[in-house]
Amino acid sequence: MKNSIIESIEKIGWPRIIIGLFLASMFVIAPFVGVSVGTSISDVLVRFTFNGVLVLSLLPMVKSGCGLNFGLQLGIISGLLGAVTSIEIGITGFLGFLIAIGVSIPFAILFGIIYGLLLNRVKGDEMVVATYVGFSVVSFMNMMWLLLPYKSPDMIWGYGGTGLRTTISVEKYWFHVLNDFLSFEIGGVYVPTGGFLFFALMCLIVWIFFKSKTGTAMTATGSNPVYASSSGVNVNKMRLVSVIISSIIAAIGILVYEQGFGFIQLYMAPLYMAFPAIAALLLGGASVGKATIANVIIGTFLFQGILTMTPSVINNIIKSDMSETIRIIVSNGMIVYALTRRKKARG
Amino acid sequence: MKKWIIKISFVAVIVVLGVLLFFFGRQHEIIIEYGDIKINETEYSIGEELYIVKIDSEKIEIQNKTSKFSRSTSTLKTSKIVGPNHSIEVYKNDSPGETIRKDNFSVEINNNAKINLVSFINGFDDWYSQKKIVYDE
Amino acid sequence: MSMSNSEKVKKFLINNTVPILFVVLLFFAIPLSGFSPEYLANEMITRLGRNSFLVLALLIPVMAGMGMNFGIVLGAMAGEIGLIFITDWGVVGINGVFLAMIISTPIAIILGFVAGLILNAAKGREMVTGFMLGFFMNGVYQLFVLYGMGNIIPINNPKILLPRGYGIRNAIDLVNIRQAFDSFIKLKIGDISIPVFSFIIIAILCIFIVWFRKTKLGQDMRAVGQDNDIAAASGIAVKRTRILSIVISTVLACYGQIIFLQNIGTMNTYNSHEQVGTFAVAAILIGGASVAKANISNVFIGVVLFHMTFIVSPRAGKELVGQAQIGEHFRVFVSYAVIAISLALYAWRRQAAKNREIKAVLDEQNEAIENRGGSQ
Amino acid sequence: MESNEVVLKVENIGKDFFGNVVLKSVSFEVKKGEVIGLVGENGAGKSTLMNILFGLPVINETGGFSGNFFLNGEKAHFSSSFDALDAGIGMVHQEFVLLPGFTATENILLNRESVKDNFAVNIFGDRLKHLDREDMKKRAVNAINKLDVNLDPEMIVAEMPVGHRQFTEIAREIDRSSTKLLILDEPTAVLTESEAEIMIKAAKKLAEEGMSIIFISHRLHEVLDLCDRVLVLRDGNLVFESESENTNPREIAESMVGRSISDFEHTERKKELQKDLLEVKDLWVAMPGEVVKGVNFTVKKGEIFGIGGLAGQGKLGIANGIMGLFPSRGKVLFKGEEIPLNNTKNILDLGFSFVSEDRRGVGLLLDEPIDWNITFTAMQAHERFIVKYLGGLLKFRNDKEIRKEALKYIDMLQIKCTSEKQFARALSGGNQQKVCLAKAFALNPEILFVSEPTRGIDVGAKELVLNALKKYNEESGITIIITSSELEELRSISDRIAIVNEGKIAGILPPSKPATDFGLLMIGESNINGEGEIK
Repeated sequence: MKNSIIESIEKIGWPRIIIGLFLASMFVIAPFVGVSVGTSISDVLVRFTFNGVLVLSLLPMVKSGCGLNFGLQLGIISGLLGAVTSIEIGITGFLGFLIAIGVSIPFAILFGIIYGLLLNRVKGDEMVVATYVGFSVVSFMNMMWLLLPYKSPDMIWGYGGTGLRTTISVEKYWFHVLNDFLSFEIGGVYVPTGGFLFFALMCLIVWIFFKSKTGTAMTATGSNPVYASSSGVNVNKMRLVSVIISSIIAAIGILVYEQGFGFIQLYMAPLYMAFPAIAALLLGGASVGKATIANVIIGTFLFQGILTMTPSVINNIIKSDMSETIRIIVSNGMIVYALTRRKKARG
Repeated sequence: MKKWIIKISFVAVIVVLGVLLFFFGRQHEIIIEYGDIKINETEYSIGEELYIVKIDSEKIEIQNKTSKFSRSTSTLKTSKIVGPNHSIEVYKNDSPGETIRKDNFSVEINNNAKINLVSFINGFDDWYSQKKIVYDE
Repeated sequence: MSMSNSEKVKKFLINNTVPILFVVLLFFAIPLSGFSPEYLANEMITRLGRNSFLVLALLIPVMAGMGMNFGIVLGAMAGEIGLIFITDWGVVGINGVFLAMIISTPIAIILGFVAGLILNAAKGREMVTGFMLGFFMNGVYQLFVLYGMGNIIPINNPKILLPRGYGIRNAIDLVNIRQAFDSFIKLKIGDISIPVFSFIIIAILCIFIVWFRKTKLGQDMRAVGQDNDIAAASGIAVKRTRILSIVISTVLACYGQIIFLQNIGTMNTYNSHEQVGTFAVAAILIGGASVAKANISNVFIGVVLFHMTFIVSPRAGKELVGQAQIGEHFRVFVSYAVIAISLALYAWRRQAAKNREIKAVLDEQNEAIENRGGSQ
Repeated sequence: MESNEVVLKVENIGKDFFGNVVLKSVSFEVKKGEVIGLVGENGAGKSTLMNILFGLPVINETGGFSGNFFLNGEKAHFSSSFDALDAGIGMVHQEFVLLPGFTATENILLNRESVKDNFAVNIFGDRLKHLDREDMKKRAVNAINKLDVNLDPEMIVAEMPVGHRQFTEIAREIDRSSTKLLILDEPTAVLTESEAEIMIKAAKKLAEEGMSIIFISHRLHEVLDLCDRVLVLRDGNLVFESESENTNPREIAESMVGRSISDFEHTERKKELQKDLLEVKDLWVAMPGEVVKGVNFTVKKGEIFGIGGLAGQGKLGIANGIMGLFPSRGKVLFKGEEIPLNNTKNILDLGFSFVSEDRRGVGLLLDEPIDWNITFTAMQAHERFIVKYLGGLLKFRNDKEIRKEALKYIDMLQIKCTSEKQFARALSGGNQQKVCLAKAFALNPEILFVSEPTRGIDVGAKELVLNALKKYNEESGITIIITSSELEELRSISDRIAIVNEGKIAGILPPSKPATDFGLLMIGESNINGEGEIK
């Protein structure tokens, strides 16, 4: 009996057990500390919908062996370009949101190709190179946001100056366009069905893709690149495709995030956006070499759970905002933990 | 065995150095009180003249407020000194050559130094006292 | 087989592409920025005094094959904890700075040891793990400083505590040790002031590094840096050696941060150490260092070029495009981009080396064909 | 100069790895200053014997060894190679154990540098002692002079010609004052002719100064030139021992491979084969450790063509090269037309298939289920097990068909597994090999390359694998090119066997030829007048 418990713990993995218990305990304490469970659950659900897609975007690259995508910012920036252009065009509502996606996809493909070719050149050091490529692109875009010819008054600096504001509200355009769709309330919990449906749709697309021929080849490339190449698979092409898909999903992911959050954040905002998404994926049980859609779902739920619960519950207990510190420790601790797991001995 | 002795002594030297740095680096306040004092019925005061109180190498100017307009009636002046042992020398501004009185004092680690200028000038020996460092809000 | 001059020049150019690029860039940017030479000279000297120590801390892990140690952020945090204590105790001047170093040394050693263990566990991806470890430790640092100090750890000077009674304020004025090193022995030539004492300290560190390279431990590190397995086969304790290289680097970074903050005079407790890793690595890479090979000259050239760009680019940006902000963003972009380029180049060259071996075999075939006069 | 003092005494040492016996009670002696030649096919137990002497952990991890050995009369038992080094045994490996960026001196004295004290030592410990460069140079030059070769002690290893690297490594071993016995494992394999001669001269000089040497090589003329005595190992037994003067390469080769000639049965092929299917002209392959240097052969349709030879001579390079896994050059004609090299996809489409010798590294997806492993290549190369939508725009895995195919092969090859969804990692060596075979058969190939099909699997599985190959060849007539280091296996299944030595084909013989002729080809002594077509 004893070792079967240990076995199951090993299978689930210590981090998920610890964080899971931590989260459960917060839900239990919440009512005693005057935090309404209903609002916190709906808060977690809402945050789940607009972060889930970003975490999902990491999946293809992990499966193809490119490792954790520390350069997620490239996909995010293509999404931002889409969002900003869609607001420039000025069409509101769901159509505006679709236009934003439509505009960001070509950018995502372009950035994805360049980024993928570079990663293929630096096999083995993908993650550290990706980190700084991501930072450089974000700081490069800082200049671009000032120079790009956008005129819409909602976006440029107040008195008719040039260059985009750091945060642009999507209130008038496609705010909560997904979340409010078919949303309903039961027992004080607001359920953003639109957001869930969209996230489920994206997961379905990814799941189906990995059942396709290329998808299978991509999984094999990640599992054993030499095996794949000896079966006639062009390993570099598979890695490139996985980077492009990741960038596209990331672009869509940031758009979903913005419609949920309500603001487009430019300039330095996306600088550290890769880390929470990666931490969530790892929290879901993924490793540097292997990840599944289940990891995405569990991880996002646990991670967002902590982010929403700690400020309300913990702060009430010790009367100070410790949640930011906890978020840093949990998020980065997860990534360091995953990076120190030896890759399974090969053969 | 010889190695261990050297290793421990090296650490000990570092710790001692740290403590010394603490002592000689500690910053204290020095408060100079120059209000008039009364000792068994006789009044003493520094009058209107400008006195220079030289603490180590730092010269502090002390003068009783003459003009009626200045509201501040405080007769205190504070400055910062570093380390335990200090020298004090007082002379009038217009006659720097003649030192009225010269002396030394030392301040403990957790205290500030307090000098009563008038009693110092008049040769009494209760011119120096120490006050525990207290952090005001 | 000595290389002919043209080959030597070619090799020099290849190894120093990045510094040459920056010299050219500055060649245009400096006149554009319109700064006076004296001003620039003065700035360079202060910044050399302020940053060199920190950048030098990167040398030893490179020698031991650990690549760019982004984990020196841990050392910076240890230094800051030291400064917090001496500000609380009111110890000032040179004594205060040295006391801060003494207090923070054990903390830096422990943090360095922990970082060494973690980096050993993440063999092959030390740099990104070091980078993430910096962020993680920042959380632990906040837990310790923002919540620990004041209640668990006695801090009695209210000026540095938060109004709520515990946790250190975000910005601390280090007036009691400001310029303590720099003004200790100050030389003024014309209107350029040279902090002689700081440069003496830096010189001492350089001597230590040169001296260290000659020791057995230094040789072991060079061996481990070349090939872990061969070093282990010869009996060198590889894991211990790597940890020692990280511990030394963390302790040096701790002193470097103290010197840096003493020069600046104020410390923002929670983010003055965040960019330490990136700027130090950017500087040494601009100086021509690579992830596998770095020496003292890379450090000084790098600091000058990096900071010259840092000062000049906002004004140059303003002249060029009419917006100072462009220049600001440009200099941040430059520091990230140079790291990205150098890391990519390093990994690229490593892969190219493997292909060269394969090509060598196939070339052998051509020779065989020539001297055999075509196949049978 | 041989004194009769015995440096090493080996007393019936035996070793088995999980039941399959590798060494059976080997005993011999090595006197001071004596040079012993150790010869044997790979798998004969040479390297295992050396690992035991050198105390490598792999021996203890797999159950230690029986019998014992004595160094200068004392019973020796090493738990790590460091004990062996201290006891005075030095080993020079085939692949160099040298730091490329270090100079010759630094490599020779690695971790034994001469040091001088300084003030910091007694505070921070001995590792802060300074290197004494002059003394190091003296020691290095002294070691090099013992070899009497012109090696610049200050040259960086990366810039050294191959021969000098070899000398650096030997100098490192003999600098250890305690070294009394030096093991040289195939030292001349990577050297040119001239470098080999210098090498042998240096070894002779060392022996004269009292160093005992065990020289492992398959180049018999070198062995006879250098060594005083020759020992031959076969299938774990010491089968031949004699002074160099009174033996010759043929006698050694015979003892090396000479199984009892009778016991292999080879069923004569029923019908005569005529049509040429594959022709290879001047093929070069850059596979590390198995370089192919201009190989020519032709294979007939429906034939089983065997490729044998010692390890590291390039036999494995041929299959890997043609399949495009390693960069290669030369001409390969299939059914008369030339096919482009270095293009695995194209080769697979033409009907080639490959079972790799590196089962776990190349042949399997260890963390994926068996059915994936079996059907993956067929799916990718021939788009089988795919269901197409929108006219082929969207191609998806047909999991049903994949399961069916996997179960077919699990039954056909009797793969023992819990289900077709079990991960390949969990299977035994033999079953993993069957999965690789199934993967190749699933491609319905015209030509099947099989490399080392029976390496590291139990005897039962060996039979089954070989029979499966034979049955597949007879029933569907596919041409099989089987590369193996097991000579017996090749002779029992192949129609013709090519022996590869030093990257070239030394000769092609029918299996009926006596084992000795194969042995001679393997060690490159083909000039000895053996029958059979010797190209």
